Amino acid sequence: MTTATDTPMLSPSFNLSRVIADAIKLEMEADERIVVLGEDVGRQGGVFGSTRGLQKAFGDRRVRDMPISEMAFTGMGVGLAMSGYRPMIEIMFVDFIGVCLEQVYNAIAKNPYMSGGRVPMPVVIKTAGGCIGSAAQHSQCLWGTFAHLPGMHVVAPSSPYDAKGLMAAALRSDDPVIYIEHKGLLLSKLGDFPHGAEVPKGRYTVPIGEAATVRDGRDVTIATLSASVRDALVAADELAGQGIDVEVVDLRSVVPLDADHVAASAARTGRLLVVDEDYLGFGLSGELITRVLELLGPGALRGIARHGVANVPIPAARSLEQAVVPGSASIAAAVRELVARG
Amino acid sequence: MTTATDTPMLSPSFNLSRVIADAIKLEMEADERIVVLGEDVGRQGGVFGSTRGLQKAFGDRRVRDMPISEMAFTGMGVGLAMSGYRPMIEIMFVDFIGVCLEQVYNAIAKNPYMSGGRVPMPVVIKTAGGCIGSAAQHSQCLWGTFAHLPGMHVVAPSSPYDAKGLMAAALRSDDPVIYIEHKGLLLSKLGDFPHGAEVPKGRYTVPIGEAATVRDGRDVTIATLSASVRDALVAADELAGQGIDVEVVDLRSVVPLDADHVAASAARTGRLLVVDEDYLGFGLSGELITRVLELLGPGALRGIARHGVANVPIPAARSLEQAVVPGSASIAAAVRELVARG
Amino acid sequence: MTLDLMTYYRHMLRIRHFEEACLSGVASGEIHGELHTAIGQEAIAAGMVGILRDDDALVSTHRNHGHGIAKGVPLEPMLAEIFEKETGLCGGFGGHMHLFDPDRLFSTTGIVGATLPVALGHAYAAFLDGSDAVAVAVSGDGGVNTGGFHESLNLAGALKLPLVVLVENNDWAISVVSSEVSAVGSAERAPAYAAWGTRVDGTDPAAVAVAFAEAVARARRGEGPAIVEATAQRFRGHYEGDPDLYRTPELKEAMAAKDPLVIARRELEAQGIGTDHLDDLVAESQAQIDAILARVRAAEQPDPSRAHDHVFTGGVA
Amino acid sequence: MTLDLMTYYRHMLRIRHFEEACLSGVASGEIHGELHTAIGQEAIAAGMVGILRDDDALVSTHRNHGHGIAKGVPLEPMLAEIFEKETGLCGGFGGHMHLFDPDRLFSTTGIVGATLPVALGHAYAAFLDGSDAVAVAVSGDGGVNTGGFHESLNLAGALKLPLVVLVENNDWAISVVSSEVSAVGSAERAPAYAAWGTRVDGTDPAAVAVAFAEAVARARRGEGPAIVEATAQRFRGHYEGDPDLYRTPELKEAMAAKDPLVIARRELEAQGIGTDHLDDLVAESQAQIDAILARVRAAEQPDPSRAHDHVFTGGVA
Ligand SMILES: Cc1ncc(C[n+]2csc(CCOP(=O)(O)OP(=O)(O)O)c2C)c(N)n1
Ligand SMILES: Cc1ncc(C[n+]2csc(CCOP(=O)(O)OP(=O)(O)O)c2C)c(N)n1
Ligand SMILES: [Mg+2]
Ligand SMILES: [Mg+2]
Repeated sequence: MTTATDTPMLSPSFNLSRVIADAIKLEMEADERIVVLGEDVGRQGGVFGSTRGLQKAFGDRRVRDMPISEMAFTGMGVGLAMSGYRPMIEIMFVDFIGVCLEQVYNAIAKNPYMSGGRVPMPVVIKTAGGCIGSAAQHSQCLWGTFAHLPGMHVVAPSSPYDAKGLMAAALRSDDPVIYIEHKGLLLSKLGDFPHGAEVPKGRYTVPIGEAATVRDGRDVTIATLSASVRDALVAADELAGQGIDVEVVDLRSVVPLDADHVAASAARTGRLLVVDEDYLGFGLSGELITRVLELLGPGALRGIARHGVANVPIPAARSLEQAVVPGSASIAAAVRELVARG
Repeated sequence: MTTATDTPMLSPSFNLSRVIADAIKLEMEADERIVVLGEDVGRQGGVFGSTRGLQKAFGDRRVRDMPISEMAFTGMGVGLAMSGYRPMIEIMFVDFIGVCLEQVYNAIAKNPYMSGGRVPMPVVIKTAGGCIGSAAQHSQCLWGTFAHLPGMHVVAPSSPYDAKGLMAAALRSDDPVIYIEHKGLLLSKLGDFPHGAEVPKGRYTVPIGEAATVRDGRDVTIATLSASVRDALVAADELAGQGIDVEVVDLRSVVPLDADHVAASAARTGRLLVVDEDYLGFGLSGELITRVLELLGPGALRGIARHGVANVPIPAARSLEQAVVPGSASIAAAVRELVARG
Repeated sequence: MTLDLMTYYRHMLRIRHFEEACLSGVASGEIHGELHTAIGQEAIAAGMVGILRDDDALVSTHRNHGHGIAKGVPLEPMLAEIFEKETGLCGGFGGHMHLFDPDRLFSTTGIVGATLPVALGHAYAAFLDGSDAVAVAVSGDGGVNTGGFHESLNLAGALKLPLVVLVENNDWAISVVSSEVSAVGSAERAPAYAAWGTRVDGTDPAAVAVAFAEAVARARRGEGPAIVEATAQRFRGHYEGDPDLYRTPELKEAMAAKDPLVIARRELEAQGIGTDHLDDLVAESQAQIDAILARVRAAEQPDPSRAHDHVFTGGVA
Repeated sequence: MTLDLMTYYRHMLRIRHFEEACLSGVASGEIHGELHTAIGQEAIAAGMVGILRDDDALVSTHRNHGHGIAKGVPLEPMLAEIFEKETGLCGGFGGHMHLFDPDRLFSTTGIVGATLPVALGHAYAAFLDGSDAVAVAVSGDGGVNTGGFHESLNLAGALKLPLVVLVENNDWAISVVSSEVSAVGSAERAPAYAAWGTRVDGTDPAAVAVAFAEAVARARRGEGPAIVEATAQRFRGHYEGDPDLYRTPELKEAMAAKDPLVIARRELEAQGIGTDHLDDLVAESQAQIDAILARVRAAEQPDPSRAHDHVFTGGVA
């Protein structure tokens, strides 16, 4: 994170997807081994615009529209990496990973290990997660699914600054990286982000695996990521008016999981709430709470809690969706409940 | 669990896979809507024999060998269920689920919910997991992967009695059930199982979602499942000689997870060790520890720990494999470490 | 096997008006998720009308409203589901991409290529039942390049199962031109599956009906799978909100000339049907949909307390 | 393009003896996982010898030893990997189903159907490089029914990528007779992908060589993908330990008549090559493998403290 304060900055009227496209462009200029394969990444520049302009800049060999054949083109990432390229594979929505998980977890994630380190897999899987109203098959996050399977870094940025820096880090990494954008953030303007809204024009990286405290507080630590960081900050503002001082930690990546950072914060505040837009069970929240307690000892905290999509598919109707997906109001309620416990 | 002591019993020389085939046979006799689709389930009766004799008994319409087209025949389960059948789909090894997870988690698991309860999915996905020496792509357990995704029950029996009773329960359930056999147990003879070795000849069910204490102890609770139950019992015997009295809880299912049972045991012993042959991170162990602490309060236990495949693919060489996969010796060591902490 | 053009015209009008009702729900914010309409492709669904029985299965895609209408799914619960209402087919849990009408063996999925495996299961059920029911899977021209397409058609071919695949070829898979990423056309793939294949003009409902009826009849007779590829145009963006910048204004104009409703109306007029009569038909269809829309709008969203129902028959785990 | 029969015979001997060395490792318990040998199918791999360059990629299956040998992978590290030794190609981390020789662009996977997508990536790399290298994916007759087969061949056909698919048709996918679950033969699928396709007798190395060389030459010239289907017999169970009860003794006897080594030897004898000379060749090949086997046996298993290496370049997360 080396950015001088007088660096030229991207316009606050840009949206997040443009920042991501910009990050990819800078890395592709610097490294011609990077190629981008996916549906609608070329002529359209991505359904949310996060690869816009790349095909124009680099041609249709390096930025290629694919048929709806995710197994084939995810596997192409394996062959390309073995041939010395650094492929970025776009799976439009993370919900579709079920048609090609095989190449992701049995090849991309394991080839470095199975080859005894001889075959690195510098592959970025870029995909979009999160709820924007499209029900059970188009609203998932699934970072917990990837995190359970060894061999992949899993990042899910919350801010424009991180989105660019983590994309650059992912493209420069020699390890496989799953990069999960949030659909609900991609079209937001930089100026509207509560944190990390200032984005330098030049190249920089945000190291993968380091959490960041985005709001200091004394009473309770919220650890979360992706779009929920924004919601947690809104909740924290509301709670401040009610005398509850919330610290918000942005995990930024699920693997590696910066449990040290969260543990240090929770040790100070005494309470930990994990907020997760992914399914609650058998995922991030249980893992993070367990790791923090492993670090601090089981009795170290006054309170632990988690809040997320409680093991139910995402329903279609807005009324139902709001009942299952965490938002600022439900986060604030979860904090109040945790604090009320003592 | 209604079995009189004078019921006729299966021979102790039978192996586990024969018990499973027997369970399926009894249910298929009772309900002609059950059909079995999978690779090698018919002519061969399963690569481990756990569908042996079914095609002979019910014909090749109800028990059908499939091409290596898992997406197609898993999806067939969906259509068959919607047409009133109760399909059992065999995915030979759970490692192969990456080619067809789509139909499993986006259709089988979600259709009941997405249809507002109008389209039940009485589908059993039968598959085999666990390490028997075949390295990274043929040794996984992955119950944590299924458990993270809502809408599926996930069972993984440890004993012949449970294997039969849970299979019957799965086939009678109106919910989707993932039934994970352990490759390392399938060819073991009933008489060699340390618990649940006596299997009645007739039909019975073991309810899905209830853990069982298979060994009482005072000092520490081991919660585990599948083949690790056997290893935990061996470890417990060894530890008994060292003055550590271990209680072993067999979870039997991952979803529903009987955290109440584990919490009650851990509250008595004061210590909880979760042993998991699946990948350790973002899976069963973090979930179970968190749920137990949610039930008991964060400071209720003296010690918590977990032991499993610590986020590494399964290596080929025996020397490496033994270093990453939990066995009775490593379980005993983990217990000693936990107890030594206080 | 075909109906008269006037009847097709009415079916197409109904589908168009239904789709327009959906558009109004996006504009009003009542539909808050993605919406895909088949405006421009109505003749394909219209051509299917009357050929399938209730016990034939139909599994459709993200662009599914016309197929539901053709299968006889009642309009009001279907529209209510799309409008996320508790009176919907699925009580508001499913939404536009996840419509289920078990009474008519109609279902849909939002995952491209996922229709064929499910339809194959229905086809296998018909085989087990010893019935002559068939199963139809809809796919777009993009969906034919998925693995599930191949796996399912191969199995249907090997087992001679009654699977009919209706490929709606509108040239585009979102922004990807299908011919640029497909080695051969969809109908040409039939021999690889020992299937029967044909391509028809999907702006002509009678042509669709002839081909589709033939495919269904063959399947009913136990002659195995078939692929019917019907060509037509998608007039709007891939989904509502798609800026559709990947298609030029010239192309869009050329596409508009292939509006099946305009073509049919021109033909009806040529047959001597009066403009007034046709205008009456339009008004009548519109009024029918308007009445349904009004009732759908008046219905409630599902009660949020129900959000955890239906995960398991016995409640959430 | 073909080599002389004597040379093929030596290659086949080497493969057979290599496979038999592996069998001895199962018997001794040194190989503790699954093992699949290509005994009976040696002529296919032998026919590939000399046609591929180091910069051509070859992606093989669970039944991969012969292909590695044909690609020029050094025998000792390959055998050592299969024997789970630290001197193995992958240091003992991969094992028999997961062999990697990046210097020769040789790799394998234990997942059926997973070879084609990977080879397609190599083919795309050749296209990006502007080179005339090709990529070969091996599949069994069972693997052709996977979705990845279709997706990859379609893409290769649409983009005219240099992908050659070698289908080893041994009639069986474990216990499933492939013709019972395949709508048509593998070679017959070529037109669906605008590919070139042919079927050859896979017990005849020269016949394999002619077909394979033609497929590779076409791909090198930019004429797109090809499918070469070679028929042969798998003599042993699917894996060591498979009781193989699904094939009758009569069938096994009939299969044995198609032993490519017996056929070649008979032909060489008919050409006037003396029995002694042939016996010498056998002994020489055996001695070579025995020497390698002895060194492999003497090597160590990897140190258990290394078990967490290689997950990430920077260590475990
Ligand atoms: C497996 C999968 N990949 C990608 C998508 C995203 N997606 C939805 S519709 C669509 C295009 C479909 O094109 P086509 O099959 O031609 O149908 P059309 O939209 O033209 O009716 C894509 C790529 C998806 N839903 N599922
Ligand atoms: C996706 C997948 N499904 C199932 C398997 C289990 N399996 C391993 S080899 C095999 C049979 C393969 O048959 P074929 O492709 O004909 O190759 P052969 O063994 O005859 O060489 C099966 C079903 C697997 N490894 N991967
Ligand atoms: Mg289309
Ligand atoms: Mg075979």
